[in-house]
Order: sequence, then structure tokens, then C-alpha cells
Amino acid sequence: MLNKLARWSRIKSPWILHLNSGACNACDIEIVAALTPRFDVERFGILLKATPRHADVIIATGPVTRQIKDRIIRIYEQTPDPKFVIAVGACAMAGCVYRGAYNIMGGLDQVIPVDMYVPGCPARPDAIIDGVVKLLGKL
Amino acid sequence: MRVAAFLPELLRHLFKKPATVDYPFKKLEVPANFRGTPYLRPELCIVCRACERDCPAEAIEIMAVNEAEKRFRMVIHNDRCIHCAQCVDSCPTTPKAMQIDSLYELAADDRHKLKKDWVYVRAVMKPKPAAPAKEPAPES
Amino acid sequence: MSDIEIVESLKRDLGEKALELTNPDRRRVFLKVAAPELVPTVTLLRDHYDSTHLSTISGVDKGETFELLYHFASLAASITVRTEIPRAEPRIASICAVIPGAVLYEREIQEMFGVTVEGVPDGRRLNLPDDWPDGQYPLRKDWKHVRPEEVIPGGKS
Amino acid sequence: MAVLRTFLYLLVYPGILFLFAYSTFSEWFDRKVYARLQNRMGPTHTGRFGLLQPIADFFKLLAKEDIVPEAADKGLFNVLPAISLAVVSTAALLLPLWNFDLAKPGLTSFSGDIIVMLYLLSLPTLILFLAAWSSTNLFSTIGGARVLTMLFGYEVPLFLAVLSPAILANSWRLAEIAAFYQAKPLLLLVNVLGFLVALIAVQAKLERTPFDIPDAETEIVGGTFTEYSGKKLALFRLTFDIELVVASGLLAAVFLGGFPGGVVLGLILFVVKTLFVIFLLSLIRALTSRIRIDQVVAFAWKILAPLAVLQLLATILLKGFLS
Amino acid sequence: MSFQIPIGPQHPALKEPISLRMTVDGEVITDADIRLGYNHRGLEKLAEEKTWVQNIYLTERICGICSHSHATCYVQAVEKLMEIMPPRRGLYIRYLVSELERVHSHLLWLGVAGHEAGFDSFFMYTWRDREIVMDLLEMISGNRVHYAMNTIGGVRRDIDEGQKAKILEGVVTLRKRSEYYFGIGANEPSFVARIAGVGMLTKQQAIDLCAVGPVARASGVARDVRKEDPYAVYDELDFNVCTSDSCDVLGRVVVRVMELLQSYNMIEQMVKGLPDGDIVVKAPRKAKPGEALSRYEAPRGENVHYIKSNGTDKPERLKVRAPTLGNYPATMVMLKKGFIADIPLIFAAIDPCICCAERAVTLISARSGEESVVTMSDLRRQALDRSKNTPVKGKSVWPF
Ligand code: SF4
Ligand code: SF4
Ligand code: SF4
Ligand code: SF4
Ligand code: SF4
Ligand code: SF4
Ligand code: SF4
Ligand code: SF4
Repeated sequence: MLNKLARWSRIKSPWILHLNSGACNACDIEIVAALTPRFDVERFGILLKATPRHADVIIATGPVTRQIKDRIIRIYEQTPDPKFVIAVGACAMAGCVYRGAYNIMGGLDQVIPVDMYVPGCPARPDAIIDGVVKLLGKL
Repeated sequence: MRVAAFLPELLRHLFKKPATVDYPFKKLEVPANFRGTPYLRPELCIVCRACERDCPAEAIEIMAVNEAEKRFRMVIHNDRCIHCAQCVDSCPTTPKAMQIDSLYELAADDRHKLKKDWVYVRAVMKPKPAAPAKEPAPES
Repeated sequence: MSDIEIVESLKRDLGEKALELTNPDRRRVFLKVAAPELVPTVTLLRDHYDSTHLSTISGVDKGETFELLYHFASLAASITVRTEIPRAEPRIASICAVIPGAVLYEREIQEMFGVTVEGVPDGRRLNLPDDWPDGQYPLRKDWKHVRPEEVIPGGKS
Repeated sequence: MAVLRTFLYLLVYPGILFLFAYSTFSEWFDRKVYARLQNRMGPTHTGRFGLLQPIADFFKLLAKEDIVPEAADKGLFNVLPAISLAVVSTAALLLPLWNFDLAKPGLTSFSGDIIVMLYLLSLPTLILFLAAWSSTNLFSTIGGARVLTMLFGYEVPLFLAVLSPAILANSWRLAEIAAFYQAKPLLLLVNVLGFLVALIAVQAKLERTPFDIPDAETEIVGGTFTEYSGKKLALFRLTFDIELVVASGLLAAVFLGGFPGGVVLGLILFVVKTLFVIFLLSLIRALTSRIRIDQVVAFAWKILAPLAVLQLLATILLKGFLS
Repeated sequence: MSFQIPIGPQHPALKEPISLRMTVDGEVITDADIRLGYNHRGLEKLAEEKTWVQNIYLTERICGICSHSHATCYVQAVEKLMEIMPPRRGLYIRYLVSELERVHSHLLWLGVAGHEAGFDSFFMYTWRDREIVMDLLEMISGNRVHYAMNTIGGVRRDIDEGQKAKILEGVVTLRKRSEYYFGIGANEPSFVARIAGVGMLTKQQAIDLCAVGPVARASGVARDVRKEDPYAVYDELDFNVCTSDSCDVLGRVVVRVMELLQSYNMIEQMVKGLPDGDIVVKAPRKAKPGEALSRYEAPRGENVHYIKSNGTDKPERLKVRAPTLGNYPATMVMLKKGFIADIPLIFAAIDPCICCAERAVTLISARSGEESVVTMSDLRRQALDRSKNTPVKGKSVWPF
């Protein structure tokens, strides 16, 4: 019973933390666009939170630059359990056009575990919503 | 300077239908020439590797499975693809062996699920009306 | 002043010091000077050619030498001042005293090519990560990056 | 019987259960209005019309891991959320909701309860400051300092504005004040200015735009709550929701004539009137941009306080005139 | 009491990673410092290993807001190196997309400025209307952000009559909305109170520090590459360079809104005067040895690409200077003597695209080390020292 309640509330109230690990901005802008009237993810109870302490889902973009790698790990560890990670865009999945550049790690899953991949360059706001919905469906 | 200059606009919208689309329950339409996901029509491919060479994101891989039988394997890594359609532009065959559709909701929980591959026999170059593509025009 | 007039005028003002002066394209002037002449030339451009705006500084690794290009912009033309310094002793004087906005570009050159810019007001680590090893200059041609192997979660690649 | 009654009063209505339900409802209402003003939908898919959204948030936070920063003052850090919740819940009991039977005042209606109420409403702010301080996070500390700075700005205008109707009604008891204005509704018009001042001060007290300075996320991340997570965050959020209800209930009781008519009609009036106040608060939130801390203090002292004093003078003059 | 607060690299005001380090005295900033590098990807080096064609897409992904700017600037330079000239229709379409992109970028920025000031309704409304131009761009190019319209020698997609009509229609709505926002922006007291007189940058400072784009123009420096160095179609178009003399954030808002209106005019001129003909010419795979300097007025200011070719199918050197980079020295000046609450506003007022700036190397100063972080009361220093040494999970010192 309690478990069911917790599961339900978790599905209904995913608060997200947006994390840019060296992306080109486009994916980030599209994430922000998903908050605005046209896509309005608050419909699903999704709120953008400022600190990892309040977040449930980390939505990360970018190929993970060397400089930011440690911070990504730190933020991941700061987020209270249960937590989920969505990698948005080709960068966060596999490094995109930057594959082979000296200053990137080449994708988020090289650094922290990822639960859902959203392809696109940039991923459209609706594709991002689709990714979140699929993640929630998995719970 | 007026106090509460925004007020009329806000109140007007209180009674208007929100601009929100009912997304996951109603799919959005994409424009006609939307750049979605590239796919291969293996029966047309002549394995010239122009797409592989021009792809900016190393998303296309062509491997020889059996050189003698002219069997090849092409993998499109959708996790790397940036949906630029350069591969379509670069493909020298008519009709194009490389094409792009308008799918974009591909989210998956495993990168392997994002790969698509084809194993096929290399198509014979059809006698071309124009000059054979010695130098495939990447920007046309 | 058109770009052709600028070339003529520069020829007069610099004389021998202009090692090379070309006008390859509309509104593009390339001027080559020796490294010690850089600061005086930049001052001249700023004071008499209205080139107060430094667009950027580019560096090119030419093997034996490094080429530095200072791209100025003015209403009349974009003047690029080019100078070469030997790889064995990569040193160049800072132009920050003349153009304060140059500091970032000079630091970029320092970091990426290992060129010492003498007199730059702020010489700390730039864009490269904190754990970047000393003595590695990524934009030098002999510097190569070895890609780490990509591990896709879930095995097989 | 009396015991049962008190028990019901504390636990069901208007006690904990009702308070919980109604405060989550008002958070939903606030979010929904705010979203609709912005041409968005707001919470929609959690329960009918998204009504259960705040409840889902609450339980989600309860079920989450609770991290206590090592550097924090653990005792204070842990206990403060519960205290603040207790404080605002107590304040809620003072609302003249049920027992406004003037002849035999209950436990929670007494002369001077309006003062106690204002005092109780100030406490969460101080607790917030302590909470921020005890988490020893840089952003929290800045947030905490801002909380205190703001407190000195809006508290005086709020007191003046709320007390002037009380002076006119010649009572320090919420139920009596409400009864006074029910008898003479026209006199409510005198207090319009005070109502506006109090509305703005309450907005500041609840730290909502344009006064969301202590937890301005674009400036200082999570502000006072930066280090709070899980259960404690849930309690703090509930505190704020209840505070919203209590503050709007207070305004409704003092400025809008209270909630007469027994349990059922009283409840309906309570809901309508508080929702009206909450709507106005949401409107202010949508209408303005955040102002700077120095501007808040200047605004409070240069505009709000003089206006509140004006209201007070008007009330006193009127009172002399009436008597 | 003076202490330092770190902002970023993960900070809600900045959608991109960057680390600012402010020394503050109470609520007043006394010194400012930037640490870049969180977004540095090593793109200039990578470009040397990619072909001319692949580099179009690489430069496009320097940044996702004015993606077209970098790609166009690059393509302009490569066309010079290859000595080809795109057909006029191709050029018109290319710069039509440029102006549409400027519209999308400025609207985005207006919203962000509102958001930084805590004026979320304004943000929501501008972004809602931005979707109009996003739809137009998607209709023309097939992608909302990375249009991939450019190719060496022209553009990849043509525009038909129906699309032309839709663009004109969209521009009419957008113009109406922009004028309305102008009224709001100039009239909402709490908003104006936040931006007037904030982030001052005098004209002389703007010139000395080589500021570019709207930042320079809001300080009265009429520097606009489109007028100064009219590339491609810009000498055929009728437009003004918008400037403001107020030198503060308000001026930057005003300049951007006026530029929006100019862009609408240019879009209409280009759509109506779209010439007939091809949209692309065939380009060789290799460029002759040589060098080219290309300048382009991106939404945020002057964008510079310098390309050296060695005769192969790959560039010898590709140097990119993004506008935001050019504005950092000016930003540091603006931040000093401001309030903490103004940091995001001032910073957002240059409309930073950190990703761009970082592909080029820069920073004003490193986060030189935590030792100097605190110079406050003893108590606070102890508290911070304590938290500095705590393990990751219980870390209480922000930022991560
Ligand atoms: S996936 Fe594409 S759009 Fe997204 S951040 Fe990477 S390069 Fe930019
Ligand atoms: S010449 Fe053209 S068609 Fe033939 S293999 Fe090469 S690229 Fe392919
Ligand atoms: S669409 Fe672009 S990235 Fe994707 S496979 Fe084709 S060329 Fe490569
Ligand atoms: S370019 Fe076309 S024909 Fe050539 S390998 Fe690719 S898909 Fe096949
Ligand atoms: S526009 Fe501003 S806030 Fe948005 S991502 Fe870029 S820098 Fe960040
Ligand atoms: S300036 Fe900004 S928007 Fe433009 S390309 Fe660069 S990062 Fe993108
Ligand atoms: S940094 Fe400058 S050039 Fe780069 S995207 Fe941002 S605004 Fe554009
Ligand atoms: S600084 Fe940026 S542009 Fe320069 S080499 Fe590094 S990544 Fe490339």
C-alpha cells in the first residue's frame, strides 16, 4: 500500500534538474521550451528545480567536457535517491559531432549511469516529453 | 510608466484556451520535409561509402561481411546521428539508397536499441543516364 | 578611406617595416611585420586607422614558426597584422596596453600554442581543464589526441 | 462530548486533516491560476484536473532519501521543519472558523488572538532564517540574511494594516472583529487601503514574486532551502501552503467580513473568500518581476508603511467621528 | 564583511555551464571573475581532422541558438577559399534564415531577461510567441534549431510560394507582439526598476574592451558588421543600426527590441524580393591553399572565422571567435559595483552563449583556489572550512 503510494507519487511528481555538460545550447533551449506554454510540462507535475537536493530526474545534455566531469559525478551523488538520469541529444548519448575531440568524455553514460536516451540534435520538446513519459512508464 | 501594465493581457488569457498542445495524447504534426531518422533501402545501395565519408557524426558504418559475395553490413547509429540529412544529399544513386523519414520519438533505455543495421548484397550500378558519379556531389 | 587607400597609406607610413602588404579581397588587408614591430604597428593602426576594435587573435602552427594574426576591424576595412615567431623561442609582447580588450585572446594563444605573451595582465589557466597537464598545447600540429575507448553500457558494441 | 468535540476540532475540522487537504488544494489553485494567467495548463494529469498534484509532491518527497549535510547543525536542521509546521498549524486553529460563538468562546478564540496570530505568522520566518543558517550553505545563508532583512521591511506595515480594522471594531478578537463588520458591512470599504497593504505584505511574508528574494533561484539557487531535501523539504512546503491558507484566512476574516453562518455556510464562505485572496496573490505573482532586496526595504518603508499609517489615521479619525 | 560567492557551473540562471566567482561585500559585488572551460570541447582541433563538408555541421553545433551564424560565417570563408559564388536566390534564402534566427534569438533573450528578473509571465509569453518563428524555421529547414540550411556554394532547401506566404503572415503577428512587449518592458515598473541603471558600460569602455553586438550598440557604439562590412545581400537591404545611449541593461533591451523590428522589415524585403534561379552551385571537394577571414553579425554580435587552407579536403586551421567571448571583458566591468541580485541580469544582458565562447579559449580568471574564497568573520570561515573538507555526499558548500 505504502509502496504503491510512493510509486504513484513518484510517477506523478518528477522534479527535474537541468544539467548542461558542455552542450551546444540547442538541447538546453528545447528543454526550457518544454516548460513554456506550448508544451507546458507542469501538466504532468514536472517542475524545474534549481538544486539537485530537490530533484528526482536529472535531464542532462552535452558530451561531458573534461572540466565538468567531476561536477557531474558530484551532482549525481548529491541528488537524493531514487534518482533517474535522462540523456537528451546526440551529445549526451554518444558525443555527436564532437566525437574524438580532446576535451570531451564522449557521452553521459561514460560518466554516470543513464536510464533513458532521447535521440535528436536537438531533441524536440515533444521528443523530450516522450522520453520522460517513457521513463515514468518504466517505473 | 503604468502600474500593472501587464494586467489586461493576463486577465484576458485567464479565460482563453491555453496555448498548450495536448502532446503525448495527441501527436504533433511535423512539416513535410522534416528531417527525422535516416534509413537505408539496401536494394539500391552500391556501397560507394559516400554517406559514411560525409557523415559528420560518424553515425554510419559500412562493413564488408563477405567481400567475394559482395555482402555488406551497414549500421546507422541513431544515438550519434544528428539528423542533418547530409548522407541523403551525398548518396549518388537515383532513387537514393539513403533516405530520411520523419520519426523523432525514439527515446530508448538502451543505446543498442537505437542502432539499426542491414545486411545486404551490393546493388549493381544501373546504367546511368548522366555521367557515372566518379565524384559524388555532396552538395547538391 | 577605401581599402586600396589604406594599403597605399600603410606603405607610406611603415615603409620597410611592412614585410608584406596584400589586399586579397574586398575590405581585407593583410600586413606582415616583424615581431618586435608589433606593438608600434598596433598603436599606429589604432591611432591613425581607426582600428580600435580587435576582432580576435589567431595562431597558426607553421612548423618552424608560429604565425600570429591580429584581426582588426574598422569601418573601412578589416586589417590583419601578421607576425611570425620562432618555435624554439615562442615569445611575443602583449598588446594589452594598447588594446585592453586583447587580454582574453592573448591568454588563448598562451594556452593553446604555448607562446609566452610578455606583459599580459592576467596569465592564469584559461579554458583548458584544471587537470590539464603542463606543457601540452593542443593546437600545435604535433600534438595528437588519442581517443579513449567508448564503453557502451550493456556490453557488445 | 466536549472532549470528542475538541478532538474533532483538532484533528478533522478545522484541524490537521482539513488543513492538509485545504492547503494542498490552495497550492493547486495557486499554481493553476498562475499557469492559466500565463496561457498554460498547469497541473492537469494528476487526479482530476491535477487536483492531487500537491499531494503527489508531498508523498514523493516523503519517500525520498533525506540528506543532512555534514556541516549543518544537525539538531536544529532536523527539528526546524517540524516546529514551523506546528507553529502554522496552531495559527490555523485561531482562525474564527467554527467557534465564533461570542458568548462562550472556545479554547482558540480569546481576546487578543489577532495579536497571537500575527506573532505566530512571524515565527515561520524566523525559523526559516534559523534553518538557512543551520544548513551553513553559502546560498542558504544569503537567503537567510535576506529573509531577516525583508522581515523588518514588511512586518510593521502588516501589523499596522491588520490592526486598524481591529481598532475600528474596538476588539482584539478575530471573531468579534468579523462579527462587527458583518453587522456594518459598509465600514469594510474604509479598510480597502489597509487590505491592499496587507495583501502586499502577505505576499512578501510568503516570499512570492515580487518578493521571492530569499529563494530567488536565478540568483542564489534554492536560497534558504538549498540544502533541504526529502521529508524536511516536504514539511517546509506544507508549512508554506498552510501559511498561505492562514494568511488569506486572516485577511478574509479581518477585511472581508469573516465567515458567518455556522459550519456549512461558514465553510463555504471561508473557501470562497480565501480563494479570492489567493487569486489576488497569484495575480500579483504573475504581474510582477522580482525586485531587489534594497528595493524591498525602500518600498516597504517609503510606500507601504506610510500607507498603513494613513489607514490607521483614517480609522482613528473615523472612530472619533462615529462615537 | 566581504566574502566570495561562486555561481555555477551548474546554476539555474545559466542554462550553460560557467563558473563566476564574485567577491561581495554585503549585497554589493566588489570583484568578479570568470572561469570558463566547462564547455570547452576542443572544436578547433577537431575541425582540422574533418572535411570541408563535415565542418559545416561541426561549426553549426558550436552553438545551438545562433547555429546558422557560425555555419554561415564558416561557409562564407570556405566559398572565398574555393572561389565560388552562390547564386542570388541561394544567398537570399541563406540570409532570410539568418534574420529569422535573429528574431528567434532576440525573443528568446527577451524572455530570459524576464526570467532572470523573476518576471516569469513575461518569459512565458515571449517564449510562446517564439514558437511562431520556430515553426517557420522548421517549415523551411526541417529542424527547429539546427537548420542545416547551408552547404558550400548555396543552400540545401528551396522556399516555395506557400512558405513565403506563411513567413509573411508570421512576421505580421510577431511584429504586433513585439511592439506590445516593448510597451510592457518599458512600462512595468518592477521590471524597469530592476534593469535601469544596472550594469553600466560607458562608450569609452565599450570601445576599449572591444565589446560587440547589442552590448556595444547599447553603449552608443554603432558597430554592426552588416553595415560596416556588408556581406552578401546586406548592401541591398534597407535597415538601420539600432543604438541606445543609456549604457545599461535597459538600453540592451531597447536595442534588441528595435533590432527585432528591423529584422521583420528585412525578412519582408527578402521574401518579397526573392530572385529566381538556382539555389546552389557545385563545390569542389578541395580548396586551394590560402586564407580567408569572414565576419558575420550574429544575434549577439560580431562573429569571426579565420580559415587557412593547405590545398587538401580539410582545413589547416579554423579559428572561431564567438561574440560572447568578445563581451566578457566588458561584462566584468559591468558586474563591479552591482548587487548580487543583478548578476544574472547583467550576465544575461550580454546574452551569453557560453558554448560558443568556449570553443574559443578564454577566461578572465580562473577559480584560483578555494584558499582565497573566504575573508569573512571567523565563524563563517570555520563553517566553510569544515564543509570544504567533508565528503561529497554531505557537501554543503555550493556549488558542487
Ligand atoms: S545533441 Fe546536438 S543540439 Fe543537442 S547539444 Fe548536442 S550538438 Fe547541440
Ligand atoms: S567514386 Fe564515388 S561512387 Fe565510387 S566509390 Fe568513390 S564515392 Fe563511391
Ligand atoms: S543524417 Fe547526418 S548524422 Fe545522420 S547518418 Fe546521415 S549524415 Fe550522418
Ligand atoms: S551513399 Fe548511398 S549508395 Fe553509397 S553507400 Fe551510402 S547509401 Fe549506399
Ligand atoms: S540564453 Fe542565457 S540563460 Fe539561456 S542558455 Fe543561453 S546563457 Fe543560458
Ligand atoms: S552566439 Fe550563441 S546562439 Fe549564436 S551560435 Fe553562438 S552559441 Fe549559438
Ligand atoms: S557565444 Fe556568442 S557566438 Fe556563441 S552562440 Fe553565444 S552568442 Fe553566439
Ligand atoms: S578553444 Fe575551442 S575552438 Fe579552440 S581548439 Fe579548443 S575547443 Fe576548439
